[in-house]
Amino acid sequence: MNIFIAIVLWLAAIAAAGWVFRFVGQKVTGNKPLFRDMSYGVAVGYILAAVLLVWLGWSYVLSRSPDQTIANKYFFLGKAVEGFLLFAASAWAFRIFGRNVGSAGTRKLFRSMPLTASFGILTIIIYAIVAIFAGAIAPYGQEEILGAANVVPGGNPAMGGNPDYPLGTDQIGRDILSRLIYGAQNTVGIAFATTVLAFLIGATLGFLAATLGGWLDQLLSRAVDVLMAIPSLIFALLLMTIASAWAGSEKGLLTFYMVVIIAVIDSTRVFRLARAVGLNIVVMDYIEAAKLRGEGMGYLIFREILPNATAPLLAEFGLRFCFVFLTIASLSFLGVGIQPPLADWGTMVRDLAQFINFAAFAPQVASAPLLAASAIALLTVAVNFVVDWMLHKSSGLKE
Amino acid sequence: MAEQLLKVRGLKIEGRSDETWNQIVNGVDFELKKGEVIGLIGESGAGKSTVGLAAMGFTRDGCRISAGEVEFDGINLVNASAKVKRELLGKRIAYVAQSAAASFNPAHRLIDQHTEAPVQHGVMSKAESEADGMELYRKLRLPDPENIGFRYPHQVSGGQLQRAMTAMAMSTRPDLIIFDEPTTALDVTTQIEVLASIREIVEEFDTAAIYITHDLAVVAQMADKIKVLLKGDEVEEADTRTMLSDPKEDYTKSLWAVRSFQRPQKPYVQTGQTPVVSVSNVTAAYGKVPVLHDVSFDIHAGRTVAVVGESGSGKSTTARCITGLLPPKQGHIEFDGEALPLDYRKRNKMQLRQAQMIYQMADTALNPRKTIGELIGRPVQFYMGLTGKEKRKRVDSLLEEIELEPSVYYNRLPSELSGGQKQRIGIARALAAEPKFIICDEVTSALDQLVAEGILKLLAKLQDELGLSYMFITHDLATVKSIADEVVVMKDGRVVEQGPKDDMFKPPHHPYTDLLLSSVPEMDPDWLTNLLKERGVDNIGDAAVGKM
Amino acid sequence: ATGMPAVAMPKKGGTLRLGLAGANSSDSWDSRTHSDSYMIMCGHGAVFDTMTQVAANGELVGELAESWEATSDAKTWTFNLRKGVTFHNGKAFGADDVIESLNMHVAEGAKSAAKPIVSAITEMKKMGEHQVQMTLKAGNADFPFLLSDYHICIFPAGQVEEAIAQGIGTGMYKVESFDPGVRTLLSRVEGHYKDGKEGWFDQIEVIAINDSSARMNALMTGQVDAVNRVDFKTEPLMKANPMINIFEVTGNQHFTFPMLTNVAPYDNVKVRQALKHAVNRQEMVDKILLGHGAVANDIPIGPANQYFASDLPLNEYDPEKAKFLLKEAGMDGLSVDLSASDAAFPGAVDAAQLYQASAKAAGINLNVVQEPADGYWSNVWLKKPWCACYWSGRATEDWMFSTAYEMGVPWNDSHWENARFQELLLTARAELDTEKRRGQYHEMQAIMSTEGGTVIPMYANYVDAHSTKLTNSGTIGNVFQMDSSRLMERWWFS
Amino acid sequence: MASILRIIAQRLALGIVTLFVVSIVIFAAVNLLPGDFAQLILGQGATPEAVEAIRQDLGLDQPPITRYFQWLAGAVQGDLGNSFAQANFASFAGTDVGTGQGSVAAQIAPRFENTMFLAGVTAVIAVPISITLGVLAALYRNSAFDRTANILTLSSISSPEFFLAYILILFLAVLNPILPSLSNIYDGMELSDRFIKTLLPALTLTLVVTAHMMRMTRAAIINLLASPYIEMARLKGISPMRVIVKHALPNALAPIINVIALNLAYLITGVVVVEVVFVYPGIGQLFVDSVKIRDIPVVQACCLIFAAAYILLNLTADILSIISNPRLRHPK
Ligand SMILES: Nc1ncnc2c1ncn2[C@@H]1O[C@H](COP(=O)(O)OP(=O)(O)OP(=O)(O)O)[C@@H](O)[C@H]1O
Ligand SMILES: Nc1ncnc2c1ncn2[C@@H]1O[C@H](COP(=O)(O)OP(=O)(O)OP(=O)(O)O)[C@@H](O)[C@H]1O
Ligand SMILES: [Mg+2]
Ligand SMILES: [Mg+2]
Repeated sequence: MNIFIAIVLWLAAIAAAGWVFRFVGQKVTGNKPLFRDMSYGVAVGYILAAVLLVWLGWSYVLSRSPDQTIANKYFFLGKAVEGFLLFAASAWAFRIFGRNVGSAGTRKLFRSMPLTASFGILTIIIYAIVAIFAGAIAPYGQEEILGAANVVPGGNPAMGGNPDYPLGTDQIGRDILSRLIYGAQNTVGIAFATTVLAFLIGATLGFLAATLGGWLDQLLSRAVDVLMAIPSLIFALLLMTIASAWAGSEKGLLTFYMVVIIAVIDSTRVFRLARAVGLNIVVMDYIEAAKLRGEGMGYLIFREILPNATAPLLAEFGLRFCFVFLTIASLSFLGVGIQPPLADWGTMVRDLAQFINFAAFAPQVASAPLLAASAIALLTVAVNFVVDWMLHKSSGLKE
Repeated sequence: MAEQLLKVRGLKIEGRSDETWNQIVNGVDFELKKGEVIGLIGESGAGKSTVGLAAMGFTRDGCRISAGEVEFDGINLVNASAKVKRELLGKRIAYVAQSAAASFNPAHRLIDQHTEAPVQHGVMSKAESEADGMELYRKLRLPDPENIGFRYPHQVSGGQLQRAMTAMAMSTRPDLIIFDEPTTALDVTTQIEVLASIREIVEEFDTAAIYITHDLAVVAQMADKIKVLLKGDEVEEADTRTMLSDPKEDYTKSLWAVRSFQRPQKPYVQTGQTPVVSVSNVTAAYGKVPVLHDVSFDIHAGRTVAVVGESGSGKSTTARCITGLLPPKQGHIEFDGEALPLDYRKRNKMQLRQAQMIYQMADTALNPRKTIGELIGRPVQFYMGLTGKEKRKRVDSLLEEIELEPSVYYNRLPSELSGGQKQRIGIARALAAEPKFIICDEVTSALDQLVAEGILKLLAKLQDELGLSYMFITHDLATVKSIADEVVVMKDGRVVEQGPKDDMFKPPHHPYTDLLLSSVPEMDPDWLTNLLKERGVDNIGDAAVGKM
Repeated sequence: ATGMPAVAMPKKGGTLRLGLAGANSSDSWDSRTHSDSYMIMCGHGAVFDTMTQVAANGELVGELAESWEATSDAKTWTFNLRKGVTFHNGKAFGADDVIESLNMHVAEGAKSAAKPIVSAITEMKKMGEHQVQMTLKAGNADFPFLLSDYHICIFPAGQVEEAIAQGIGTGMYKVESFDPGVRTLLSRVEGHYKDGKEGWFDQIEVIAINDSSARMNALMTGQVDAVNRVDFKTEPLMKANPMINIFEVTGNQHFTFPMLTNVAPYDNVKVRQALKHAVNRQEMVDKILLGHGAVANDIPIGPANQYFASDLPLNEYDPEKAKFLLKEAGMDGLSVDLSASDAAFPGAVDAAQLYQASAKAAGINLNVVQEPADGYWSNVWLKKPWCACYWSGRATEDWMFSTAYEMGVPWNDSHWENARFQELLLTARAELDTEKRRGQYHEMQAIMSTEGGTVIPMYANYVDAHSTKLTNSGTIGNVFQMDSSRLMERWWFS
Repeated sequence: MASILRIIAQRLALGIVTLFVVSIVIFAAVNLLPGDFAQLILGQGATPEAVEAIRQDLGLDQPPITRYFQWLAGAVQGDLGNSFAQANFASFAGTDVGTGQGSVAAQIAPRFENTMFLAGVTAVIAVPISITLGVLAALYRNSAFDRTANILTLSSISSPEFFLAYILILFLAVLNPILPSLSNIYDGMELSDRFIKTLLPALTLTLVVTAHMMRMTRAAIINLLASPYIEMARLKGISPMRVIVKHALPNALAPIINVIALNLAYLITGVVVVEVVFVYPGIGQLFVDSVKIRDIPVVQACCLIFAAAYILLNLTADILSIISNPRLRHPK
């Protein structure tokens, strides 16, 4: 209970500090508009943010303390702070780079780009490079079983590490760094293919339903209702189990089935969106004009409707990509996803996840699963940042 | 000389686009006394609304006041704190927006929105304000003033909403009201009612007002003095009567002149000639709701038939029947003497090509993701089968025909064009099909008068060159006057009167035609006063009730 | 067994909270269906008793049977039952209960895994209220051992249905509440016949925690007192926690890769031998078991068995020899599929990948097929020509061999048929002379090791963990995990 | 109002058809799965006779179509049948199930209750938080607060659920032992205990669902800020907060309600992973277990519950959207 009392006391202190902050600000600056028009809530917000920042800074200092038990306790916060600063700095540098190099068009693009978006683009580029050149970048093969098993990440021999394997090795002695790098190729590649397929199916049918209406629309919409009423992960699992019986030992075939199954299940969500967006577009006069011209269905959908639906579809693409990604990870864990010995981030996280429990006294060990999970999270966050920005741009809002 | 209520001096406003600040208003000055009305007039984009808002110390997102002063009753609004401004807004200064339908919050009842400002500013209690609101509704001759406030905005007609908005502005008895084109969205007959009630209430409470509009005739009825703006610059300012009778600047003169564009009446059509389009006894319905009843008229080669009528009278529906989008329940449509299939999907390419349509809202009629070249090129390719260089050549010649420089505009997107230019693209797209007949559905209603005039002239020129026939749908009688050969008047889905233009503008009329004609504002400051006298004030309220 | 210094006096009291893997929503008190650790522990480990039990030191002792004797051909066995025992519902225990409980396994349409054991009995005679005589089809020296099987719990005669529904046995603990696959609450029976010898906890809460990291976590955050199946990967880290003790025993549990010896290319003994030499056993023990186990020599008999042949030459990892053998068989560059899933045993997929890597050196192209865990036993095992599998081992050699290597038995997962082996199996079964039996079992193991159709690379230890609040006698049973699944009876709070 | 009732009736009818189709789809899928209940329950110990015996007991030897219609006939009368897993023991003794323990309804009811409890606790935490955050983010759009909230919620929605769960365990149970990491709730537990034990999974799920709802709230409100009526409200001198809460929010309700409904449906149907990590005895685990052993009646019943939850929540959302929109509530 003490902790709750402490929280209450802290909040009270912050509330008081907020008032003082505004009052002093008004007095000192001679009523500058910033302080003059500041509402009380905002003042408290500033104080809250300041307290959090100080706490983070202090945690960071503690995480570097020589006392191992204290340092261990703040290890993750410390690493998070370092990571955040590193990412922010590289995004910033990348934006400066983009503003000065390249064609006039890209330079202009970079000038109006928020830091989050430049971070997203940078991350996506890095992932793409890593995925495409995985073979050249990775120090070892993804299937290569090396002598030393269960090497702790960090490369510090005193803590059970080995400088040859900076991120350690897994249970049977495969280099985690190499597997992470190959994981980009496998996981990202397959997730991307799946998402694209889901969009092809969902968007085409959705626009078709929106344009044609009538019984086709009814039929498709009801079918989608049925599919959506079944929890998607469970349904994917059911179908994958059936598919793996069909595929037998053909690994390639199973991966193909997986792509198709997830794509079909996810395309229902795309369908709904595409249909809704499509319905708003088909009432436009330019669609009517095209119909009156006698245009065919294909032209209407792909040349008239699609270009106007890109913004919402792109936004959905970002989110969908994340979900597909996570679904594949879950399926891989359940033994029906990406087949071993191909490296896959989802499986890696689940395999190593239990080490998190030991964070209190062996944070280096606990960071192993966090690496694969961060690889997933980082990419999805990056994609979403870029999508956010594109949405914002296309919405034409000034703010 | 009474105390000046509002002083605007050297007002400059910038707006941001593409990372740079552009000047929107370049130094505007004016002063306003208590009870005085100033009219701000100018074409679209001239900065009228921006100035109007700045008079409240308010700028839109992305804009800022870069220089100058706005002093309201001794308070400088430019650098007043947000709190001080909030105190004034809605209490001493009120705003009436262009479209009441959009400016009322659809989620709340009228009366709740009415009482919000008085209650929030502590002027009156909710109950007092409600009672006062009913009183105002009664003054503004809204039907059923006791209960109309308990309706939601969508349950009230446009004209009534506009009056409710005026009542809302009066709710705190402000010293200054800004009217931003309060009647532009209304049709002529409704406009009269709203204008009358606004003028009355402003006079009764002796409120100062800024009246913004682009319609000279309207401002003439409302304002004591007029200020003309052009692209953010002040053109001239003068007392209303002086301004009307003796405009100094060329630009002002050209504005005045717009209203006089007119084509001579062509000779009457000989009987026996086959019409290009013949609509006979068409009855149509959306689902079970009947909309058109037994509509018949003919359109002959090289002629323009104007279809007029108030909003909802079935003008657009008639067009939809002709194009085949809404197959009529009864009746038939002939083209060049041959019966057309009623459903457009059953028509062949040739039949589709012959009749083209130009839409009112160029924004929604042009696919925003396609360049001008693609937009015009598509029908060229689709109907004429031209590709590559030939297509480009044809598109270029079409662009020249609508007086746009091909090299400049070929690769632009619709969003990079002005309203008038967009409308021209719509025309070019129709022309690309090389049709015989074009339906123009309110093609000039969304444009301001100078631009509209340009479009009308263009259409007339094309008709002369290509021998096109037009069906010209509009609710603006001035436009009818300038372009039509024949006129069809519609009301409630029926044709109430039709005939050659000159006949239509001469009495005797069908009573409805009469109402329409007499409602078109004229450039005489006394016109409204006289008209009201003539019609008898009470009629206005009744007309409004009838519209519900 | 790694023990700890024996603590002088056990003492009563406390509520034991166990976090166990191996629970299912289909769990019930029907011991015939028990197959995973959760119900095995709650069943014969707490609520029910069996006729005999294997003591912590490996000795066979009586539970509901006090003593037994056999005729010299080991065909007829007489059991003297414990007196004064009552079921939880008050019914007195007697010979009828034994007969009816055993008959449950061979009843019309019965689905018991212990059916082969009971169906070997041709006659059961009630000799008195507390004496039963059983006659077997053929002599079996290990018969009393077989009756310690956890499937063969004793239910009250005439009330079996009720007993299955509510969990009514003669055990040290009675059921307070039972939520299948979620939680079981047990409380000690007062005045039980084991009082003072076993059963020290007042109450036991058995929580189903199938997720291994949740289980370890529960122990580490003190929400349970003991857990089973410690993940080998995290074991060294758990050791570092001073509040936790790991206890580990080497039993007979072994991981196997059976090949169908009637399917090409496994019908060629040279191929089988080549594959046996293509696996690096030590590496598997090191990496899959992380040292928690021992190298096995392709025989299912383990160090916990009486007649374990530890002196046989090891089928060592020797890629050259494997190559040579394949060449002899004319199968250079052999390419085979190995089906695996972690349902076979934890780490099976990893093990298969290790196998793949080591076989590569012998020029064998081993393709690992990851099978879905779902349906693994029905679709892969006994069906795919080569797959991964596990056996928990059996207390006796005969039991093990006759379960999975006797000609024609349903679980002969390598379809292996060897005449000499079969002959020895039958003679050894009825042999009461220990030395003769030792010789016979030795020869059988040698045959299996060289010619058998199953690659058995390793024995896996049972690794469990408990909080330091718990203590035991210092000797831990190795028949099954958690002190031969009798932790609830044998341990106490210090 | 009458029109709302008509819509409800229509949608309910449609919902029943959907349920029917769902049951066919699931039945077909489960039947296509390799292996059946008899083989799986016996596991490694399956002998042909035993398998056959169980199949006969449960009627699994009949063709799937017959079985489906038998099931359907029962389901229509409200009898969801008996769970295979719990039914099979009774037949050993040669009598029928007498305890009621074996009926699907009896098996699912407590699990469903638990799931609803978890979903309820999560909703109570997550919905107000996300709407508040969304409103604040809209009010202070593009401020540091908005950006931080955006980054944090995006990151949390982008991380695997089990990962979030482990992180929370790490910080709230391991490093700072505030909450129990094990959520093994059971019948007859004190409500406060139950709540404390449910808190950690509920917080995990809160992290999962908040981002979606918050971003929708923010977007829906910002979308309206350019509307003339919002400008009008500002010009009436109303405080920014009131403008958002009184003028923008009511008009943005429909999309927000829809997203909330979607997330609530997710909370009921999609939390298997969280249940596993926290050992929470919810319906998701039961479902996965039942699929594993092909316990068709339980699988069917779970799916019907999932689908019904989804349909009902969507229906509720639509009705609420209608009620929140005066245009639809008071047609002209
Ligand atoms: N938020 C803004 N940011 C940048 N430029 C703006 C903004 N709002 C308006 N402008 C520009 O300022 C100019 C004047 O706009 P304003 O709305 O005042 O015109 P107006 O005379 O009221 O026209 P209308 O008759 O169409 O209402 C236009 O060119 C417009 O493009
Ligand atoms: N899609 C539709 N479904 C049902 N009713 C419609 C539809 N479109 C128009 N209406 C109704 O049909 C009547 C005639 O509409 P129409 O669009 O033809 O009017 P209009 O004369 O063109 O008016 P405006 O000047 O406002 O364009 C109106 O009462 C309108 O409400
Ligand atoms: Mg304006
Ligand atoms: Mg119209």
